[in-house]
Amino acid sequence: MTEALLDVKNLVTSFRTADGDLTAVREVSFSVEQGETLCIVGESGCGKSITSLSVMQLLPKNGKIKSGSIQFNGQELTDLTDEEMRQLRGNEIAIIFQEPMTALNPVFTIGFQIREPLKIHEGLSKKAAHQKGIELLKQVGIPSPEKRMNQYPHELSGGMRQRVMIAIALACNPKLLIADEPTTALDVTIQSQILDLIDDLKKRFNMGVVMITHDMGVVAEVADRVMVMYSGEKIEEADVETIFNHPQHPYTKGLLQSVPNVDDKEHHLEPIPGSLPSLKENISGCRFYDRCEFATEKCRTQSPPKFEASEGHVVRCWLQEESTDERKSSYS
Amino acid sequence: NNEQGSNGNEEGGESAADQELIYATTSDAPGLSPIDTNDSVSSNVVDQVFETLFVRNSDTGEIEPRLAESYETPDDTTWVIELKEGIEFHDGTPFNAEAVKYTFETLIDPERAAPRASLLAPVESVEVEDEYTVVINTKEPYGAMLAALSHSNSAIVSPEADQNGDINQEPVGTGPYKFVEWSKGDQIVLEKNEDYWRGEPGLDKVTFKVVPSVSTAISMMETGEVHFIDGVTSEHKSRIEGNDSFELITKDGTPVYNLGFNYEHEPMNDVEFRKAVSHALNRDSYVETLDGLGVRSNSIVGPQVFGYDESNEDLGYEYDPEKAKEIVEENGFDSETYHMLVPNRDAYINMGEIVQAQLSEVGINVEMEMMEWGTFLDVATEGEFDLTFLSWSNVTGDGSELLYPNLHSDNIGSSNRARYANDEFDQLVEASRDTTDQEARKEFLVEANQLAVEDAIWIPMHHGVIAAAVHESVKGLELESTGRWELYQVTRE
Amino acid sequence: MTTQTVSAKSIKNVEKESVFKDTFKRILKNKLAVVGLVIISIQVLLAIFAPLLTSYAPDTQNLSARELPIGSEGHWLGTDNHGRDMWSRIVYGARISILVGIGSVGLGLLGGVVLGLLSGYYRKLDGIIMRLMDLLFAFPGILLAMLIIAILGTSLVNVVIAISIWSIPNCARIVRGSVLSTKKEEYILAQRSLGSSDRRIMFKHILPNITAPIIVFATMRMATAILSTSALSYLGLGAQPPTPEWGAMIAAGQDYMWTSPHMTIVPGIAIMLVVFAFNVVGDGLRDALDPNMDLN
Amino acid sequence: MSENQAILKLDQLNKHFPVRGGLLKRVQNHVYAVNDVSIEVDEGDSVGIVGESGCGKSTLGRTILRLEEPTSGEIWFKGENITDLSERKLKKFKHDMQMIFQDPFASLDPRQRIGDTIEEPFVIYTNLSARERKEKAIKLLREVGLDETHYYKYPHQFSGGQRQRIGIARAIALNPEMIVCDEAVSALDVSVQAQVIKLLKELQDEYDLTYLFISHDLGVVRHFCNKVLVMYLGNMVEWAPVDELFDNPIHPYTEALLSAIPRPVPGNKREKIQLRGDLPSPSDPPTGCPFHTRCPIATEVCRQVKPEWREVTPNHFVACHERG
Amino acid sequence: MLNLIVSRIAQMFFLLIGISFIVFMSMHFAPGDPARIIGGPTATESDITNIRISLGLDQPVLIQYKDYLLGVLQGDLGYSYQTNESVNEAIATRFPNTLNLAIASMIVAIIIGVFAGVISALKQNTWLDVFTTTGALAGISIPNFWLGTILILIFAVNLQWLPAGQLTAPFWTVEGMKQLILPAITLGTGSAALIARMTRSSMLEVVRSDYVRTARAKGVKEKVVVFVHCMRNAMIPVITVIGMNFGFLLGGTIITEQVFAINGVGRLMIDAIANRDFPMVQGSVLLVASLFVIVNLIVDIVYAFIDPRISYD
Ligand SMILES: Nc1ncnc2c1ncn2[C@@H]1O[C@H](COP(=O)(O)OP(=O)(O)OP(=O)(O)O)[C@@H](O)[C@H]1O
Ligand SMILES: Nc1ncnc2c1ncn2[C@@H]1O[C@H](COP(=O)(O)OP(=O)(O)OP(=O)(O)O)[C@@H](O)[C@H]1O
Ligand SMILES: [Mg+2]
Ligand SMILES: [Mg+2]
Ligand code: NI
Repeated sequence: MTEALLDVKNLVTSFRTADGDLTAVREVSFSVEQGETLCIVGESGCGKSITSLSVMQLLPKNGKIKSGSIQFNGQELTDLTDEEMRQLRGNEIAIIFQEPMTALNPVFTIGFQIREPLKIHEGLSKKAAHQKGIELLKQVGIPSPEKRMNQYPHELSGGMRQRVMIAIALACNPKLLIADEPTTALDVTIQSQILDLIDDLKKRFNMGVVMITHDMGVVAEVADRVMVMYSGEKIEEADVETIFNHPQHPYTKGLLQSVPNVDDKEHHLEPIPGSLPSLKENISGCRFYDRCEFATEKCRTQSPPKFEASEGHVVRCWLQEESTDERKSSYS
Repeated sequence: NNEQGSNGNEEGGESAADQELIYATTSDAPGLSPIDTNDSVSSNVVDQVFETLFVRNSDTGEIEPRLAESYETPDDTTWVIELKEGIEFHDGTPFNAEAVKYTFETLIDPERAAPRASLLAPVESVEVEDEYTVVINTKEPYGAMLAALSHSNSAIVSPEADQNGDINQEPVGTGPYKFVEWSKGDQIVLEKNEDYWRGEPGLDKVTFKVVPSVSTAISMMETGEVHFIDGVTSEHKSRIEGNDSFELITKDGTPVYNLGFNYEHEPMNDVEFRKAVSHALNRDSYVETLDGLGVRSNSIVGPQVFGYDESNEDLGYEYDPEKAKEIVEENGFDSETYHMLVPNRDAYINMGEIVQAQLSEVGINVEMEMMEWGTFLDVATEGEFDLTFLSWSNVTGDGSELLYPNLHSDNIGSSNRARYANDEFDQLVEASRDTTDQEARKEFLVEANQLAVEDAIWIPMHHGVIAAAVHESVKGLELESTGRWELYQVTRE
Repeated sequence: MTTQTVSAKSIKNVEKESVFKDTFKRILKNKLAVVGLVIISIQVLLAIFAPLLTSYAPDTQNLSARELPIGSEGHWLGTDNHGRDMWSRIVYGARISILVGIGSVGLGLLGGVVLGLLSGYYRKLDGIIMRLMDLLFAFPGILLAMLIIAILGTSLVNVVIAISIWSIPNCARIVRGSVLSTKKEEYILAQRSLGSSDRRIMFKHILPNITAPIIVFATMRMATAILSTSALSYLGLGAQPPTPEWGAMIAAGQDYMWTSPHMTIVPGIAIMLVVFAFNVVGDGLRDALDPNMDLN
Repeated sequence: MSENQAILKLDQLNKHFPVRGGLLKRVQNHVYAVNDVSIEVDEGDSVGIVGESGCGKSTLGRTILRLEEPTSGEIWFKGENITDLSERKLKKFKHDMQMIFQDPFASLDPRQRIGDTIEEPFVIYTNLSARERKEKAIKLLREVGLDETHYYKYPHQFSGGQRQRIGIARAIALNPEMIVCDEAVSALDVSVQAQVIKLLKELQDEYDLTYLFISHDLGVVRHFCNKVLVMYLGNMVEWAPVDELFDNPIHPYTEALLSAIPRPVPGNKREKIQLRGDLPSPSDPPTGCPFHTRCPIATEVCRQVKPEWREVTPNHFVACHERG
Repeated sequence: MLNLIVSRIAQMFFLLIGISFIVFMSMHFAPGDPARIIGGPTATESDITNIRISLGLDQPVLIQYKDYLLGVLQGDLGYSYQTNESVNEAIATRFPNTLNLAIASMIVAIIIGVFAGVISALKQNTWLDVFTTTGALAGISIPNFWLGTILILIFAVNLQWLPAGQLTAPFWTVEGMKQLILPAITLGTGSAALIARMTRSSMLEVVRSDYVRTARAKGVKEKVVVFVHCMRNAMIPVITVIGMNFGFLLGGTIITEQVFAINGVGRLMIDAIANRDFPMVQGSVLLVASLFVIVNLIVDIVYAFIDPRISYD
């Protein structure tokens, strides 16, 4: 096994809030290799963004990585100083955020914002950075890039802005690209353009990509491997085929059942009853317990460990216990 | 040090600046012409630039000639005045009978609408007899003529300057100081009149600075930015006295501060009410709050005013709250709340607060309303009050000039804000005005005063003490009991 | 059914409390605001129990005990230039400042809220009302108050009126802004699609939802009102003597700065504390009422 | 109640928003939000309205409910022309048309208890006593899967799905005949989305409701609707029964839209029809066919002439020069 | 931009007419007769009548207003009742002082306010923040007439470092600056505090914004993040406050000029109101109001430079 580009182990991130600590990410582990796309899926509030921000060390002021390790290219990110981390950001690791409308600074030109990483990390002169910026804009498919360089974000459409964000992220040829719901705010026609673009660039530069989304369609389209999160925990991880065709966790199954299929009229929608538990709730057992139709007494009281359903297919559910007893993973 | 004079401009400059006096005034002068103004701020400047025919000797109270040489009264209605010769206005116009005639005629010209035209209201005509003799004819005998002619507002102006320019902006007189510049709201600058007929004045330059707050003015005196302020009130007295480099100059003055009534309102026109008020007021303790800057007297015509007589001190109604309460209860004066109009100025506020508190102790309820000076005058003249305060800065120091405008029925609707009308009193005042024999005049005034005090027409709160603070370097400043001062003799060391 | 209503009732109380409690809890987290609340409470207590807390009436003079310094026997805050007890004057002054604040802010709110609602809700009225507000707005506040007092005459009541008129444009703008943004909210649209009348929408749905900015405005405005009243009294346009209004006390004491500085300093500190208190509480309320604020 | 009677008929409906500006705030331009929309909706239909953001879906919905005044055209509801009815007369019809909104966090008055929110329609339209209203409200709460303990709560105490149920309860309170759902499920997580869709379907069966279902999620539309209207830049593009539209899209825009949807089937990398560029501004729409700037098959005619609205196959309408 | 300026000037024109009307009418209906004030306590009824005629006060009010307005349109603000001084000149001589004072205070306020606001936002919840925030709140709470008196007491009287009052020297001289310090601090404190509060909250908001996170994600240095990416955005609401505050400041000059014996428009105005000197009141109010409008126009223009999203065409 080649060394992973990004290796996150037992990440725990929590927030200080008015009513005590709130743990948003619980013991999450995953890894990404070069040229691989990992999709993180899960419903709103399950901790997808916080996981990615933890990697970037860009958590909100009240957030803190409590424990766990984040290794990037063999380097432990949690040990880096602010300055060392800054040198990595935008250079080795880049991120694209969900909201193209607010992620760009409204008072600076596109040119200014795209030149910035080039000047910081590559040490380019303003002129050279300008040229490179134009190239980058061309690369992400923006027409008449020279003109765009002097425009302000508000003069661009949402799709255009997201392309600019991507161009900025790609400016220094990062090894790892994190995309946090990059297309959620966009129309489907634009979404497909952007997804294709990311996929294309990934292949070209052999980047590792962490794609965060809640759209199973997007997952099916771009992912190599999929990690499903529920209420701050990773509950299942496998390659994309396995997740869609042999999901093991009842939540993953439910999720797939809830997605209406455009092509299949007869597809029977089967919603998961109930709703997400609050992160504040202290649940000793499985966090999916009260929505799960297979729940047992054990599920209520004991948090399930990770079971390996098959090679590279990790599931956190007591249902796996009988079938995979012998393959029980070492972390329990 | 004369040998070293060449040593540096600095020193030279300093000694020149040494003869500069800066006076601080709380508000800017509305104008600088004696004809067109009628307020003390203006007259402070006017008094340095202009001169009157007569002046009142501040020590003896006698009226002496200034620009006049002498006068005669061949009959009751004729005044023949000889003028001094060889005097020139600052613009070179000669001072002569023509100038006097011009000044007086302008003053009483309705077109000019001079605010103090009433000063010469009894004048029928002014004639030039010869270059230096002028004859004034009056419609009826005018006893206070000399006092009127010594009033700031009857100072003689240069006819030339008035006809060709605006003497209200650029005054031209015969006085010891010449007008230099006036930056409105900021300062007025005068310089010495080298050709002054009485000899060069002591100061080279006089600046009248506008400093609205007295505290600030005193602070500026402490920092040396101001040398002289007047109208010092008791609250500032100890601060000034506490500073070794200041000198507080005081002089008993002519102003009278009184509590007045509206005679058109019930029950203020009832003498019982006024008596009750008189008995209720502890004026001794009030005057004590003035810390020496006020004189207690029962007489309305004050000790420094012509027409005052010691004997009048025994009149009036002493502090006796029990008696006051009795009267109040008997007459039911405690059944309503009276409206006391108070001008928004320190001295009156102080008075008002004390009077209100003392009246309430005997059951007379008074509600104070403070007003800006301008509004106050208007409202008071309209008679929209029950009780009010007013002071009369008697510039001429003549009792007639106090009693006639304030309490004579002729002036109801204007300066007789009390709307007091009493035939007997009117006759006495008229007699004091119509008579030219000063002794006889005094008799009338004493009698009128007696009547006024007995009737408690006004309750005199205190008689003013003129107080000024000067920097120790200022020498020779003398205050007149009217509050006026001249800078002619003043020098700085 | 009966058991149901009973349980429903108990739920009701719990919930009602919790909304109120929530804001209160948030406020209590803000130390500065707590200080402010304490100061205001003290002021209110002083105002209510003034007669019990003082041994002299605020306008009782004693001309033989003038300008006693702080710490004098029987007058722990000293006396003023008429021998009046400073402590009673301060305590009764607390009454005045509270009343003036409430009066002027209340009147200002009344005008401002109605005008703001109308102009935010009805586009047609918007132009006229806002131009009118601009007109008032272009006057520096003190000047506007001075002009109004020049017309109405000098008195504390007129100061209240003047300050409330001066508050109207500010209040109207804030309300209008909130109405404009609230009007676009989907729940208002929902209400319109149900067929609610304009009146009902304005007063039952928009108004309750913009109380937060109004409350914050009112609290902050209390501070401004108290400060302005004292400024006007200082200029001699407000409280009439012997009313123990703090600003008037400063003005009166100013001439005694050098001999009896406590006459100025004590009421100055009183004003400052109270104004400070309303400002911090206003600030605290704004944060507490803003659900987007994360507390940390 | 007879089936297949048009409950709603739109005839050449237009809604243009004036854009003001300049010195005197004069109208300088218009946003052409809805242009010449004419469709007929039968009772019991669930009509899906799809299209990209800003294409006028919401405006169409609101105009139908007369929340916006139509610029021109006619709206017929239950056989009556309601285009110019006064507020007062309209009330009768508003009673029968309700709306469910997109944002479950914005569509409930945050200062009003859930009970009051649901009773609001009764307060406006009926004279029921407080007690009767409460009974009805609790019944409604049960109907949408909540219970009476929620009656006194405030909106912020609910999850998105629950809030959406409350919105639904309010909308069905008066037994309306037609409900406009503006992105009613878009803001919900998939698992909850499925719950709400299921609820809406159940209610339709129970009350014979007609839905105008505005959505940009074609998957949901396919699942939920029986007819679909595709809009582009305020114009009708295609209008057909749902299977017909998904199986045989005619308009190139519909085609592109369908192909762009990511399918939740891994490994199924289909050829997509990529559209060039962005949506043009609705205040400066292209001449001719509004889609010609992005259309892969546009010709000169498309640039010049606006295509006619034609019935290509029975019940399948399209506006395109090249196809059909 | 030109469009904006033209429309604002048109707006100002109507605004000023409105204001002049309000002031004119209110002055005329206010108690207090200018003629009587000029006449002084001793004037007789006929004196007063003469004065009234000479001032034109015997005409119907609307005619007086019309005449006045015609004069104003020709740039003539009339003549003082009190001193007969031309109002234009009276204002021209005093305005520089007021402007100096206002600008100096504004500078003090902006420097202190922005600095304090930024510091306290960056050091949120530290003692420095608490100190600055408390200071800012205290700053708005101090009555400025009181502050002025106390500053004079300390710095002019006791320490003798600075003059106690008046502006006599031009502001660019050392003397002039010394004279400006105390009044500028007195007047500027309240505004500084407001600006500090606004800067702090606006800064806090900006610091949390998505685009600042983007900047950090690009690896931008923290200093640049704060001073380039945050500052410009954070200043947008602050500028509005500064504009609004100018009105507050102009109002404040009335009191500050009184305390520090400065010969400015504020004092001119207060005296004029007290003396019922209508033309002077009108003139100075119009001046102050136009100044306010102009400053806000400038604010709008600055706005457009800072925030590209705003265009005024
Ligand atoms: N600054 C914060 N303070 C407290 N809690 C926070 C903060 N930021 C996020 N959270 C909580 O952390 C949890 C995880 O948030 P996160 O943004 O990772 O969700 P997500 O999976 O990205 O959801 P979405 O799909 O809506 O983006 C949420 O419950 C949220 O409430
Ligand atoms: N009140 C309004 N004034 C001016 N323009 C408006 C108004 N409401 C909507 N528009 C414009 O009309 C067009 C259509 O808007 P609409 O909200 O109907 O689109 P939509 O299809 O619902 O989009 P989305 O999917 O984003 O909700 C848009 O360009 C919008 O900017
Ligand atoms: Mg997220
Ligand atoms: Mg919409
Ligand atoms: Ni004083």
